[in-house]
Amino acid sequence: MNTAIYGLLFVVLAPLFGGLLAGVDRRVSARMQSRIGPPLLQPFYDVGKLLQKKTRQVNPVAGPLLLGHVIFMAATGALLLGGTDLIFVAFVFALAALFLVLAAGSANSPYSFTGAERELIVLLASEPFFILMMAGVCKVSGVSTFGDVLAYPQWVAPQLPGILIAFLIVATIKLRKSPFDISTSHHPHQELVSGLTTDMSGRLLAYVEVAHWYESAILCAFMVLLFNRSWPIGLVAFGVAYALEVLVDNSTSRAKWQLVLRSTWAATLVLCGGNVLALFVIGR
Amino acid sequence: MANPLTLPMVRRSLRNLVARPATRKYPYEIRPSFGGARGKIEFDVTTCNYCMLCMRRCPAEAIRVSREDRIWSIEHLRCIACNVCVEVCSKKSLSMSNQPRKPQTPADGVDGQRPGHEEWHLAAPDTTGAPCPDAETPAAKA
Amino acid sequence: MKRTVIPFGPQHPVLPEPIVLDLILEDERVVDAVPTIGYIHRGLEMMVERVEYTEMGFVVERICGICSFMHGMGYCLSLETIMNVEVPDRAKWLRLIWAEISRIQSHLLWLGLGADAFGFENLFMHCWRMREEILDIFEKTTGGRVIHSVNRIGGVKRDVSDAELAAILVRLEELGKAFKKTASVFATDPSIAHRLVGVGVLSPEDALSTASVGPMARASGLATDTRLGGANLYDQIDFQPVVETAGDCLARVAVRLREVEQSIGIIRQAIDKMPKGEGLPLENRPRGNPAGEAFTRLEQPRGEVVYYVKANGTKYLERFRARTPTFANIPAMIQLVKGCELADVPNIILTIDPCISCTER
Amino acid sequence: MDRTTFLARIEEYHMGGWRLALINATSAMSTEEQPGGSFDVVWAFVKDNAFEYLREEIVPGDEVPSISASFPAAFLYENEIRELFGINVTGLNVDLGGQLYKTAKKIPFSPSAIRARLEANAAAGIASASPTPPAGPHGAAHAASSPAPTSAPTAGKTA
Repeated sequence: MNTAIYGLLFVVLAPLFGGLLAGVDRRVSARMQSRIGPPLLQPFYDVGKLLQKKTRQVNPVAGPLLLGHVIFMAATGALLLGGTDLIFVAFVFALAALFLVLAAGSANSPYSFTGAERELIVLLASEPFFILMMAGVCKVSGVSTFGDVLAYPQWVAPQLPGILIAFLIVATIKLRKSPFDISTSHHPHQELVSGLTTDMSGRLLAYVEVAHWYESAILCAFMVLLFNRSWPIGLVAFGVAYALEVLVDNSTSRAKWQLVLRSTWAATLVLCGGNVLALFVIGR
Repeated sequence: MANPLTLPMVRRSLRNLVARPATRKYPYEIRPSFGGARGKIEFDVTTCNYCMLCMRRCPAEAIRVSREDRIWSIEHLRCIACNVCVEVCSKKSLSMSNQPRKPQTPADGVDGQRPGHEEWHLAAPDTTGAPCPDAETPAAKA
Repeated sequence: MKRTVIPFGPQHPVLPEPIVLDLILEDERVVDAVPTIGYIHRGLEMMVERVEYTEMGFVVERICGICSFMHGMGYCLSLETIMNVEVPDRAKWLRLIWAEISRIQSHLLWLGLGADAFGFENLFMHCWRMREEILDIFEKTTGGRVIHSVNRIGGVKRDVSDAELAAILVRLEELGKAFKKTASVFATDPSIAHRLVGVGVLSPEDALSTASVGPMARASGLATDTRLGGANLYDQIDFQPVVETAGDCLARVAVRLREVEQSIGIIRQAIDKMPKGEGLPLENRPRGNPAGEAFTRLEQPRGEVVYYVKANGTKYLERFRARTPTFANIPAMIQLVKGCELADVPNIILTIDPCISCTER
Repeated sequence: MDRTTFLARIEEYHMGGWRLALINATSAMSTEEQPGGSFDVVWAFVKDNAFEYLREEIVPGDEVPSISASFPAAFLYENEIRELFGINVTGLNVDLGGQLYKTAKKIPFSPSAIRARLEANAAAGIASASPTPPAGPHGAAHAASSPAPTSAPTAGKTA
């Protein structure tokens, strides 16, 4: 009962959190490039403007698919906070991302299609990590829901150092930051125009944007999960991780997809796999 | 050679974070023009003798002069501010201001005039050359 | 294997100018590239029929916004050759200085665009911020930021005082110091190396057979630099062409990085050697109409440009032709794009420093 | 034009390590000998700082051999003179089929097209070059001043 309210709260508050985070991100990025940057609330203005614009759909399927993308992103967070099994949450998270790939693939444009292919690659690169992360958390705490992990009396994070480091690498993909922003780009000059969002406009692009806000909030919740005993510490840890992402985003060029796939899989396999394996070996 | 662990831009990014940004808050903060900048052609109708030299030499065909109708006009959107008309004008009626034109939208055109179009008439031979009240002149704008 | 055709252009953010390359892909590998240019062919060469030779220079300047000074200068040099005009010394030196400032400006602009193409937004901002300072120098000395209109047949229109020149040199040297730091990012950043090293390698033989010019040829080990001919006072300047041998995208970046510093050095020598004083003659205005023909070659930031002017004794030229460096580098670009990966296409196209407006006069 | 000697001279440049710098055409108005006008075509080469060129007078309809066998990069110039001047270049390595420039008017620089434009300008009272330029040493009669293809290339120029 209580947990359902948390889920509902997430659906309402996560976009505010994600949008504000995007606003801070844009200010900080601008300052790193010695620019002033847009107002803090610019992401909200942008989405507001997008919603007012006329929407052109290349393929009528794209609309429902993108709506599905937003709904499943929101659902991922709601289920997580609502007390569903963590492994199940990781699968819903992947499903939500898959809707975006399908929507982009449905547009009959080469840029969009190649972007969708690349998104599929980064999805392949990042999904094993989330499953391993959930497995690691469940293994350490012995429980399998968000609320139970938070109620677990010991810190989870110290036993998952490999997963913490891998989190930083995979978050670069999920937050669409350079060097791993191969499927879309927050910065428009790239080989795929805007990758998988090339053929989305108006309302549809607003959906993608809002879904991304949910995505940031979910990643934040995952961080809180790792720092289970105190959510303020989890928030601070997420803030530090995000700041690092922004710094790396402004200090590297975009990598090619082979490097993305290789480095994320290597990180997942060595750091996460090693971490989880060690838990089983040392554990009992 | 590139060491995979050094990211030289990290230090720059961090330093920029505390340094003053290089951008200016245009349009609230406008940098004054440099003295010799070529901004916009100014026309003094009182001294013009309609010799048409500026029209003949204008490479962009932006200036139109009609001796019969006593009209001197310029399309600012065609003008390339090359300064040739100013150089050839024997009466010194033309000058180059270092202030660029203000941005205009189609709504800024006055009385059916296109934006960027300026026209001066000498209504009757005896008048000393007040700008035509209909025309969009610098005076009318101000 | 399934083939995808990606229409690269006519509107593509990497290249905000219309050129189409139909890239035929197998997965992410380009197997063929079919070029179509001509979306914005402006027929500037045709304008000689309507614009008198005295004003044609302003049209020529507009071939390209980046090399605008050198285009105007090349046109005036051609007419000066035909009309046998001796340009005053100070005007020649001023032209040389402005030409080298243009080179710095063009390379900074290009380095920024290059950084943007491989997704390094921060570096792009740094390069363009430095370029703004160069544009300020242009606005102060010529009156225009991009289109300068200071060249006239027989000389230049404006003088730059000796004090101003000294101030410009100080500013350029400060800029040079800041630039060194940015240049070291290009040279040492591993993520840049990941995108550029070994990508789009042009062998010296291919550079010759595709008739490449400028930094493109110099990055492949050919020491071609039109300035070495010594015309336009370059015989009085001590400099060596910047040559790299790797022939890949990073070599082409390195050539331009080093040329920025070289240009600052050339400007320093020029300010040192030019005749000083106020009120020196700047313009020898020719009389009458030109008759004859001239080929003029200049080293623009992007490479060698060739102008052909034919005059027939009237106010209107019979033929004006500019063979711009991008036009000469297109065959090399097409050759390099074949066989590379899709992610490399923007880098390869950008490292030739393409100017489509130059190509489509 | 003498095709064999021309290609032999081109091949000499190729073997000598020259770089193709320019292929340029100029339309000449009609004269008494050439009522359809003619083209003055220049093939220019650069080596180190030397600049040399070959020059031919082409009559509309003449067949001009492509030099792309020796200089592969010539295809751009050859497609250009074909599209803008209507010169009949044959044997190109890359034939862009009239798709290089998307000009509104086909063959805008043919002598007849230039003449038509100038006459239209004159009729509309727009100042422009006269359709009949004064004959003189550098006037319309450059046929006489062009060196024969078999002669040594015109002296090199450095600009």
